[in-house]
Amino acid sequence: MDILMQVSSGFFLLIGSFLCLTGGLGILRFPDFYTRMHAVGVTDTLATAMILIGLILYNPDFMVDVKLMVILLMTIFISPTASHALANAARYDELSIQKDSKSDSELTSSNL
Amino acid sequence: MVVAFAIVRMKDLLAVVMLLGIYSLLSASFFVAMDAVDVAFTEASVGAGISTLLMLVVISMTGRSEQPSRHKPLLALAVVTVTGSLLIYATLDMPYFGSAEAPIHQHVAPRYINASMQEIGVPNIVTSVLASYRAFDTFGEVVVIFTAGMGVLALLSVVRRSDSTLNNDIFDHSMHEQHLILRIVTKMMIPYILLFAFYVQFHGDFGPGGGFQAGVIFAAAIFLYTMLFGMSTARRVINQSFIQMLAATGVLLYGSVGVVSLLNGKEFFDYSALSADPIAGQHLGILLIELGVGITVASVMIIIFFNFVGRRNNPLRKENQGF
Amino acid sequence: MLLGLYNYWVVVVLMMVGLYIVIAHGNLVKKIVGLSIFQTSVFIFYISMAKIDGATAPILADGIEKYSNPLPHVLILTAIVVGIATTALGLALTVRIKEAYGSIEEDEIQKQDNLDC
Amino acid sequence: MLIAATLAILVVMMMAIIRAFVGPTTYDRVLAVNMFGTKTVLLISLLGFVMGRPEFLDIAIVYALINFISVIGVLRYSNRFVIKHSEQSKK
Repeated sequence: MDILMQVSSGFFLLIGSFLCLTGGLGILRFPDFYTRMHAVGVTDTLATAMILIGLILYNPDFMVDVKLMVILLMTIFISPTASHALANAARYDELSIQKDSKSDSELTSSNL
Repeated sequence: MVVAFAIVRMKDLLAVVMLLGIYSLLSASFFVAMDAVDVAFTEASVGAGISTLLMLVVISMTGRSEQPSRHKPLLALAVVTVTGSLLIYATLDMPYFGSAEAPIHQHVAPRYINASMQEIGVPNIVTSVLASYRAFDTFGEVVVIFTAGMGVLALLSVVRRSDSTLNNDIFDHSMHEQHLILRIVTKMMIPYILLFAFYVQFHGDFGPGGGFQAGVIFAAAIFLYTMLFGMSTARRVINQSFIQMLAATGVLLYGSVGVVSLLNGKEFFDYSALSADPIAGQHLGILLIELGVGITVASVMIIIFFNFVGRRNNPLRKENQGF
Repeated sequence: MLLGLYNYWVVVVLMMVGLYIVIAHGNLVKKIVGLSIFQTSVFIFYISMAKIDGATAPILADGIEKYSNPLPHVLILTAIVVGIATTALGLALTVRIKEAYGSIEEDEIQKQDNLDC
Repeated sequence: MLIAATLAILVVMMMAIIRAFVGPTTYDRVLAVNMFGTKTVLLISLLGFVMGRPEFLDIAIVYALINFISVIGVLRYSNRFVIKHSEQSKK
C-alpha cells in the first residue's frame, strides 16, 4: 500500500511537471496573445491540480492534506476565472488575432 | 535579480509595475528558501499584492509613459559604481553565508530561541519576539503606520459629493455586463478570504502569521470587493469615518495593554501582569496586541486605498486625463 | 573562499540598481519603484544574514535542534509593513504633484518652478 | 521526484519571466505574471516538502489569493482606462 502511494504520487508529480513544461514552452513559442493564453490557461490548472494531488498522496499528515486541498480548491476556482477575465479584457480591447499585430506602443497610441 | 535590471530599461510604467510584482514574488520565494516564513508571508501579501495595486492606481492617474531623461546617465552610473565597489570591499570582512559562528548569532538570538518556550509559551519565536520581547519597537511601528495613513488622508481626502457622476454610472453598467463571472466567483471567495484572515490572525502563535499579515489579507479582501463592485458600494459597506475610528482603536488597544501592565505594577508591556499565571498572561497579551496590530494595519490599508481610488474618481480630475 | 560572500554581492548589485533608478530617472513613480527595490535589497541582506546552514524556520517543533535567527525576521517583518505605508505616502505626494503641476517629470516641475519665480 | 518537479517549475518560471520581458502587449505581461504566480504557489508547497517542514502551506494559500487579486487589479485599472477613452471617442 505504501509503495503504491509512493509510485502514484511520483506519477502525478511527473505528469504535473510535464504539463508545466508544456505550458512554459507554449507561453514562449506561440505566435500571438490568444494562443499563448490558451496554452497557459489549459495547462496551468491541470498541472497545479496534478502536482497538488501528488503532494497529497505523498504526505500522510492530515492537517497538511487539508491545507493542500484548500489550495487545490482555490486554484480550481481562481485560475480559470483569471484566464477568463484576461481573455475577456483582451477581447473588449479589440486585440487582434494576427501575429503580434499591435505592439505595445501602437496599442497605447491608438487608444489615446 | 535579472528582473531589477529590466526594470531600469523599461519606459512603460505599467510594465515596470508588473515586473515589480514578479520581483516581489521572487524575493518572497527567496525568503521561504531562507527559512523566513513569516517574512515571506508578509512580503507576499504586502509587496506583491498591495503595493502593486497602489502603484497601478497611481499610474492610472498620472499616465503611464515615461519621458526619456535628459540627465547624463554617465554621472549617475559613476556614482553608483563607486558606491557599489566600496560596499563590495566592505563585505570582504563579513562572515560567510550560512555559517553558524557569525557574530549575529551569538548574542540575543540564542536566548530568544532557548527561553522563549518557557517564558512565553508560544512555539513561533518570531511572534514571541515581535509581540513580547520587542513589543515597544512594534508599538512604534504601528504608530508609524497609523501616521502614514493619516498623512495619506490629509493629502488625498476629497470632499464627498453625493451626486455620483454620469460617466461612472455608464462605466459601472458596462463593468456589470463584462464581469459577470468574475463577480460571482468573487462573491463566493470573499467570505473565505475573510475567514482565512482571521485564521492567520489567531494562529500566529503556532505557525507563520500574525496581526500584520492578517490585517493585510483582510484589507486585500476589501480591495477585491471595491474593485469589482465599485467605490460607492464599498463605501456603503465600510464607512470612512468608521474605519478611521477603527484605526485609532487598534493603536489605542495596543497602547492600553501596555498601560494596564504598567498599572498592575510591572513594566510597560510586561504581560505577566495581565493574569495570575505568567504564561497565560503572556498569551493574553500577545493575543490582544496582535489584534490591535491587525485592526490598525487593515484599517490603514483600507483608508489608503479608498483615498487613492476616491481621488481617482473625483470628477475634477477628468480634464487632466488626456495627457 | 571568497565565493562564500556571494549573497552580499547580490544585495549590493540590487541596491545599486535601485540607487541608479533613483538618481538617473526623472519620473517620480519610477523613483518610488527604485526606492522599493533598494528597500527589498536591505530586506534580503538581513534575511540572508539570519540563515544558518542546516537550520530550519524558527517555529519550535519536536526533534529539531537548529533554528535560523529569528531576530532579523522580526525586524524585517515590521519593516515591510512600514515600507508599504511610506510608499503609499510617497505615491500620495506624487498624485498631489501631478495635480498641481500636471506632470510627474522632475525636469518639467523644475521648469515650471523657475517660470514662477 | 520532488526535486525534479521543483526544477521543472523553476524552468517554467524563467520562461514566464522572459515572456514578461518581451511580451509585446500588456495582456501578455499580465498572462505571464498570472502564470508566474501560480507557479510560485506550487514552488512554495514543493519547497516545504523538500526542506522537510511542510506545515507552512499557509503561505501558498496567501500567494494564490494575492495573485488573483493583483491580476484583477491590473485588469481593472488598465482596462478601465481603455474603456473610458473609447467611450469618449464615441461621443
